[in-house]
Amino acid sequence: MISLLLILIPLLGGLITFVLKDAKTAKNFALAVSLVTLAVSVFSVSGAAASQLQYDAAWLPTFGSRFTLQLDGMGKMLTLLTAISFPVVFIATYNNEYKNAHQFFALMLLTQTGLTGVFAAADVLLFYFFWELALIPVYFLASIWGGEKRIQVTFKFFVYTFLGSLLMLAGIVYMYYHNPEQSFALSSFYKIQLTGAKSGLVFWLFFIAFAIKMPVFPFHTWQPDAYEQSPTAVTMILSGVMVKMGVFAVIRWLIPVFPQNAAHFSNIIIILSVTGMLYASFIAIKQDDLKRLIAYSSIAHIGLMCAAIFANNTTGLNGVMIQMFNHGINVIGLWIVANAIEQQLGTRKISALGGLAQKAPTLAILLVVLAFANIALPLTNAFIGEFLMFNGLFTYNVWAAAIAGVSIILGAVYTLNMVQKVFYGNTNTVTENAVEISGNVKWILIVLVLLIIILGVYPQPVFNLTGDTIKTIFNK
Amino acid sequence: MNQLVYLVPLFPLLGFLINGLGRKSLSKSMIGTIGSGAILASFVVSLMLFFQVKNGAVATVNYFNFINVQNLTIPFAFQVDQLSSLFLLIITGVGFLIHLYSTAYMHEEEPQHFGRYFAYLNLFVFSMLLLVMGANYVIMFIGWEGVGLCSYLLIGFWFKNDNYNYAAKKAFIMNRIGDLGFLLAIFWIIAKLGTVNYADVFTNDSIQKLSSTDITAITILLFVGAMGKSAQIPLYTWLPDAMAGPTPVSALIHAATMVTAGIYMIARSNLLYSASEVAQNLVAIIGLATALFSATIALKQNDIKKVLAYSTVSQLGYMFLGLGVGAYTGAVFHVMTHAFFKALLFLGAGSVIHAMHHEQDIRKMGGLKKHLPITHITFLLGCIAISGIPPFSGFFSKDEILAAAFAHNPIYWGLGVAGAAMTAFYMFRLYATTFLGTFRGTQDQEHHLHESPSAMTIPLIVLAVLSVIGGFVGVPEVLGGHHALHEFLSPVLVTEQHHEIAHQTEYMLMGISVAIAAIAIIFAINKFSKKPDLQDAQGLGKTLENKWYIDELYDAVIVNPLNNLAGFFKNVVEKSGIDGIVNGVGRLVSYSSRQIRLIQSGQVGGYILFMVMAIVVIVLIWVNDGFIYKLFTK
Amino acid sequence: MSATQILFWILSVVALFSAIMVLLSKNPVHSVLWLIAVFFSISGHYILLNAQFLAIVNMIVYAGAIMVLFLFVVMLMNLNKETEPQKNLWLKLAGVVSGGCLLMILVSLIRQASEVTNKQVLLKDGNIGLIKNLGKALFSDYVVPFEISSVLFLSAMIGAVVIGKKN
Amino acid sequence: MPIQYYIVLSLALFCIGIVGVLTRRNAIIIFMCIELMLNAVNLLLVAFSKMHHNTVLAADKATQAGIEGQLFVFFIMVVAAAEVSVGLAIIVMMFRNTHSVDVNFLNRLKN
Amino acid sequence: MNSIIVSALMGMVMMFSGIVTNSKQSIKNIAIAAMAVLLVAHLADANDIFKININVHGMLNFNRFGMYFTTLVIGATLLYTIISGDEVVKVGANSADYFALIFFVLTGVSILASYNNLLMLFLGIEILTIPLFVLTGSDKKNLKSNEASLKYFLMGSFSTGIMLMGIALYYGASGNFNIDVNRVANEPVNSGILIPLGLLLMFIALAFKVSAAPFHFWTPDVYDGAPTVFTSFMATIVKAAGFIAFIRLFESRSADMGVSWTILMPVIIIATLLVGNVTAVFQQSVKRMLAYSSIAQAGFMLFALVGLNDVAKEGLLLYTVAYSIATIGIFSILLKMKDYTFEGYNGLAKTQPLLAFANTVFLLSLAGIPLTAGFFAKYYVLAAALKQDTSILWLVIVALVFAAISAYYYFKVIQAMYFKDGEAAVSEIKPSFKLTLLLLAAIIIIVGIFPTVVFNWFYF
Repeated sequence: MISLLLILIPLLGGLITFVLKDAKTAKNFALAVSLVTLAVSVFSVSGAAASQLQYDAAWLPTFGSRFTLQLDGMGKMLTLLTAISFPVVFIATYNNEYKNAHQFFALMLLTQTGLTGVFAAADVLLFYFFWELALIPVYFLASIWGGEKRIQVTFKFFVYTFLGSLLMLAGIVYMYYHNPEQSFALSSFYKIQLTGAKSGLVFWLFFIAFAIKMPVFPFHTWQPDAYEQSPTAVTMILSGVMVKMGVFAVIRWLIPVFPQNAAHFSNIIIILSVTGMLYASFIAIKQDDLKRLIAYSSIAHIGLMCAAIFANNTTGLNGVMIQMFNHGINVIGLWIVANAIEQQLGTRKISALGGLAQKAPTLAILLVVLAFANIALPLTNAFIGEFLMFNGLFTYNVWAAAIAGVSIILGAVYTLNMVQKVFYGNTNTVTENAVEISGNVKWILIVLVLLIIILGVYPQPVFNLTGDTIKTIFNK
Repeated sequence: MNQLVYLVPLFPLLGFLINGLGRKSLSKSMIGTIGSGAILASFVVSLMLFFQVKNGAVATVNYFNFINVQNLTIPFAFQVDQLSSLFLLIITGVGFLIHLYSTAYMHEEEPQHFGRYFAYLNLFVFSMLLLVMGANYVIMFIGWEGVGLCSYLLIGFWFKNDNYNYAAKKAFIMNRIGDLGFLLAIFWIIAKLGTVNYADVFTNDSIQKLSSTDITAITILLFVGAMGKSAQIPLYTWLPDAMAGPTPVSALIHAATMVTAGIYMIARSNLLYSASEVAQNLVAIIGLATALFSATIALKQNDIKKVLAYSTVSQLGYMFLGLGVGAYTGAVFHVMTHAFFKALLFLGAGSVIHAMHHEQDIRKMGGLKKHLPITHITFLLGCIAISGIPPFSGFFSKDEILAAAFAHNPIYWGLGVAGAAMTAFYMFRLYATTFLGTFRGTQDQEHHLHESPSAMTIPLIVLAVLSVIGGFVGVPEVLGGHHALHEFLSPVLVTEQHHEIAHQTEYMLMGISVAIAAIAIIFAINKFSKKPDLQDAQGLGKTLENKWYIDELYDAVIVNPLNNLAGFFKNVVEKSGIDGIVNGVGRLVSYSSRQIRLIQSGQVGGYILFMVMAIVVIVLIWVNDGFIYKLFTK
Repeated sequence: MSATQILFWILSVVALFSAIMVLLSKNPVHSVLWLIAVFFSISGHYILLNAQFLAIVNMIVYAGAIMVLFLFVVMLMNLNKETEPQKNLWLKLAGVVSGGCLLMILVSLIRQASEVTNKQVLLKDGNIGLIKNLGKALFSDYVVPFEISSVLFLSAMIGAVVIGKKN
Repeated sequence: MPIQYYIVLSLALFCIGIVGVLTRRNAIIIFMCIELMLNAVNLLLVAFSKMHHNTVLAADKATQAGIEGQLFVFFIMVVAAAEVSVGLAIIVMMFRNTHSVDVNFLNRLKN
Repeated sequence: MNSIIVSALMGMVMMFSGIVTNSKQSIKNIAIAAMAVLLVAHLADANDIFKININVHGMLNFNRFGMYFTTLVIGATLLYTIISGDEVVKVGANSADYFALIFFVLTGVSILASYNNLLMLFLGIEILTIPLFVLTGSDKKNLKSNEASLKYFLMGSFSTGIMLMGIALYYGASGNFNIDVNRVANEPVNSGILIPLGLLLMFIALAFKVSAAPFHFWTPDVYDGAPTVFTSFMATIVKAAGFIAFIRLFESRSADMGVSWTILMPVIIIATLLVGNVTAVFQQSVKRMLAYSSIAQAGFMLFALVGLNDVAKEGLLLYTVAYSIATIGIFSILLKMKDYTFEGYNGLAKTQPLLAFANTVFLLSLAGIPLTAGFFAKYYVLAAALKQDTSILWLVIVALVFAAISAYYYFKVIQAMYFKDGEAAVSEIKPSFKLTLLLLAAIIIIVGIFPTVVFNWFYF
């Protein structure tokens, strides 16, 4: 029931928001809805019984598909991340003005519905449904409220991911007809023993769908453009939560369903991921656009997650789990900073900025923490994840870990470059009149920074939360 | 004892939080008091711990599980034993003096930045304490990166200056290169042993579980980490640049404490290193090379802090030489004495700079002797100490290393002595140019020359005393001592397998090194007190002044190619390559769209012709039960 | 060779020749006339096959009504050969070649079909082509399609009216 | 007569019709060629009808086998008549508007 | 049988109503009423409440699938009449006749949904197409309409000739015209050459009717040239009827075509998808884009023929609903637009948010996005093919790649409506129109979430 609530609240909230004509009301209403969802989500993580987290109803009886929701540890964690992200985004961008605000917030809430559904679905067809449901509102959000080149860019993004999910659909149908139970249920999918040459193809069908979403090199080119052109609130959701869909899906729907193939192809995928990490880091070094820089940095981080998943050991997977959550927090924080700068100064060009630390010291401090979290400094949350992921990768292959490790250095290069050029140095004509960030942004950033530190020092709650998922996967 | 342990890092952490959060509301004196007080409190606790350790109480305290997943448990634990308690004393002790010094040195800063400064400084001490106290490699790594962060923050403390920011960034990134090695070493240990706790790793059982390749790889990777943090070839170039930070910072971080983290790490892992000859040799060679190489650069530097910086690099090289030849105690001993005299020298230099209104070029100083008497005396003592003149502290520690080097390989010793001679030479070049002779600065500067306030001179005096007498904790047997330090550290350090050197030989070695140092000192004072070397250097000198053009070399060989590679990725591979393919698919579709639609010519005749041809083809496909199909299948 | 066989060959040759002439005639009126000749020869075939009813219907409906309609239209439009310029030679060639190919393939296929090897068409025997038998079948088994074809006519009628009416 | 003769004959007529459709530009002639194709089919159907009739005839003198074929031909004629009425109406309409029945001029709709 | 008779009768009613009244509005209302009567009559038949019993002598065979299909088609036509009736009567003076022709087309559809004899197939197709020739050319002053009509007529007759040759060959081997729809599918018979060759020619003719490549050439020109309101009718209801005829014939006969079926279908499908999707990309006019899109959709429907199993039939039913309703909706909006190019839609979301929203739902459905009926339609037909033979996976993948391409041109409309600035010129919109549009959109979404409602009705 709880899991159903998590989907229903934003869905109904979103539909209602469509009707609210007043921008202010819509904004506040959406915020309230997201806060209620957060409360439910917190309850689901902290106090809900397992039975409350399940929901099962008939959906397509002749077809072996049921409306089954189920929140295991990973699901709880990611729904929590989703539930946290939305209020955070709403508050942080509270001062942004949108035309047709009610539509904006309604679509945002619908996105939340889709995202939560993806994380909660225990039926592959239902999963596919939510997978697409999460995409459509984002497409509209980015295309209506985005930047100059939004139409082409978001369309590229859309078609790219749509193509991926269509491929996955082919895989799903194929799997269904190889499922002796004629069912789409997660549990019965886990029982399928697919062998032969075709199973490799089907594996890739799924993987490419997820790889595009994550995105893994070389399927990533939609991402920097999409992040750049989307309105920041959408970018936050895209990079904070949505890319986790891909990672999540690999863990939930790929590895346990195709264990042999996953092991067989892990080499190729890890090579791709590691190449992607370095490649994206190098490009990030050369970026002059704040948003694109964060985008490429995100690609590098996701590459590590992907590699660690396919390293196929518990340590790496634990790292991925916690990193999914932490990367979400961190990257949203970075976007908030980027948004604060763009809203105030009207530019995202790193070379045009400088000296903000004098004008906005609080922002500078918060950014520095975020930046160091981005490069996984110990005692920030990202360290835990990256440490475990590199460790997992190391167990898989020493060289893979060593080469991937270079991205640690490159990460420091581009992150510190950014910090230096934006915040340090002297002010210039652009930044002369900069002022400190507003209260809502400040406080939300402080909350994020506290989360970063707390989880960096004491990550155990997340491990405890996701332990059962890992057990399921490795005991299979 | 267990109850006390957490207090050591807690005080600086509290100091950091209070100063950091209250930097705008607290007064400067308040900030200074809190900052220094925290470290003092820490020092007091460290002292208590030290004495308990001295009485044999060694403890590992587990607080909580930092990481606890299926196959891996990493506790958040502190270990207080001989090695760490000694380092605790150095860190908090020297740290406190430097804090005290800073209250005066940084007094011109706005309160807000003053608070920031002390917050950073406290955070640094906190990190350093974590590094030293951690009971496993991961906690050490936390501190390890933490000090890197603080170093970054403090080097770039005056963030308006872009050069400083570059220096800060460079320091952090170079450290990161080393950190990668450290991390990989940790992973290697985890992969082989499943634990990172010292208590579990440094046992004979564990060592036996590791193959010789494992040990060599782990130790070399750890050493890569140490190279970064302790500024060894090839990762040393950040340290001289790090002098951009406020001078007390240079004293604390870039001389006394942080840079010795690498020594601490290797000393901590001595059991592993002793099991790998390859790694030991590597450490010794790199250490020696660094010692010599940076000494040559120091010869021609004109920035007071740069000279000291290269001297630091050089001294660190000695420490590594010691580690490499198995003289772990010697290395740790040198860390300690070095902390005293190098902190002293830096603070002295700070005092000079303070007096000279942030002038750092020694060519514009001279004759400061009479204006800054206390600074002068203490500085001189420091110079003597570093030059290895008995009975100053530097003599004992350096001699112990050199003796071990001789036992290991006489050539090491020979080169080491040559380095020591250079050390003596450039230190006294510095001393002579700065304090002797006549003043070469502006009138205005001369007018304002004054001795520093007592908050600055007291630390100088304390450190000078320590520099003078610090060596007596490790008087070697040959000189009639019983080497208290060695005894103290023996539970944690492998006993050095000295090839016993005959006492005569040892006397001779000491004699030679002291003599050479003395000659160098005298030569330097003579040469530079009257007519300092003010001209632009020529030939080799110019090369030395420009640090062998190593920075330029790195730029040309590593930085620029990588930069170009990044540019190539961004502008060519990404745009035309990958994105080009993606967009190309789109363009291909619209191109084929334009072409295919031409078939739709509008002519009925054409349409029907196509249809008839299609019928012909389809029938052909079908003929003979699909001969084309068979063609494909057979 | 019996008389029927001779007749068959004559009718076949006439039919084919007239059909080709339909294509070759420059003047549409001639084409129509040649087509009528084809229909007549086909009717002759029907008679040979003892399908008298169809032969008569073919002559009345096709050759009589439909072709006259065609002739009217052609006359009405006053089309002569000048109005039709020559088609592109290559296109013509392509048309002939593909038509020829189709013929070749179909003939070569069907000639060897087992269903029709050694099957004979007895020309005189059987009375299914008589109007009585056809009528019986048409109003018993085939009454549904018969009725339904009235709908077809209705729609054709409406169509002709809709299209042809001036408004 | 062997049935093959009829098959070849009607296929030949059918293909001549096709060639006519392909080579002529006058809509009316094209339409006529289509009628030619239909007649070829008719001929074939009648021939098959007789063939089937003959196969059964030996066993059953009163058989009506094969009558379907001839009825089908009847329906084809019916349909053809209907089609002609509509088709000619369309051609006339076209001619009224463009004063041409040349299909090559039908190229407003393309691509 | 009810539907055949009643629709023919209603056709005549419409004919005479043209004599009785001249009011276009009342003609339209009569048409709607007549359509409703037809629907009720057919439902009565389908539910065994009232049946006109005629001995059909095996000419027709009414099975559940065919009956249900007819229900859907009549229902879709009713919706079509309601939403586009106003436009039908605007086309020309003979509005009553247009409706009559539409009813006759429905007679043809009903026949095609139940034929058991190739004669009925032939008649059904002719009854279906002859009115369409007329409807295509009904805009008599418009040269494009004339041209489309003539092209359609010439090519349609040509394809009829091909089909008749096929029927003749089939007859030559089998001696009758029965197709025996109840025969167990895929039970191969020793069919020699004539039957498969005959079937092949019929296949080609039917492929022409459903506009499968390379027999699709008429489609864009005819759809483009015909009056838009009739394009809507042709592209949906008539096309679906082509498929029912197709599947009815080959459901029991595909095995007779031998191995060639397994090579022929993929070739045709790929060609159709390629031509439809790729050519649509470059179109400037929404109407012509929709013509190509209908070819593309046919490519997907052809998957039902690869499957030829229960899932395929369900898929075809679902496709009929999803595709027909969405296309009717899109065309009804297109009819309100002053400018048929993509630019004509610029900024529609601002001036007519409801239209834009409904249009988006329809377009998403055509693109096969989940939560719309189009998703399950595609899903079922593809699943049917995979169920038949999972080795056909490659073909499914190819099809889905084309589905992704299809998003390009469907989304161009969405982009124009929502993301581009402009003043989309629309003619006057009645509230009832909006209401119907919402109803259509609601159907699309409900079927998109619970596709089984369509079958529950069918099976129970």
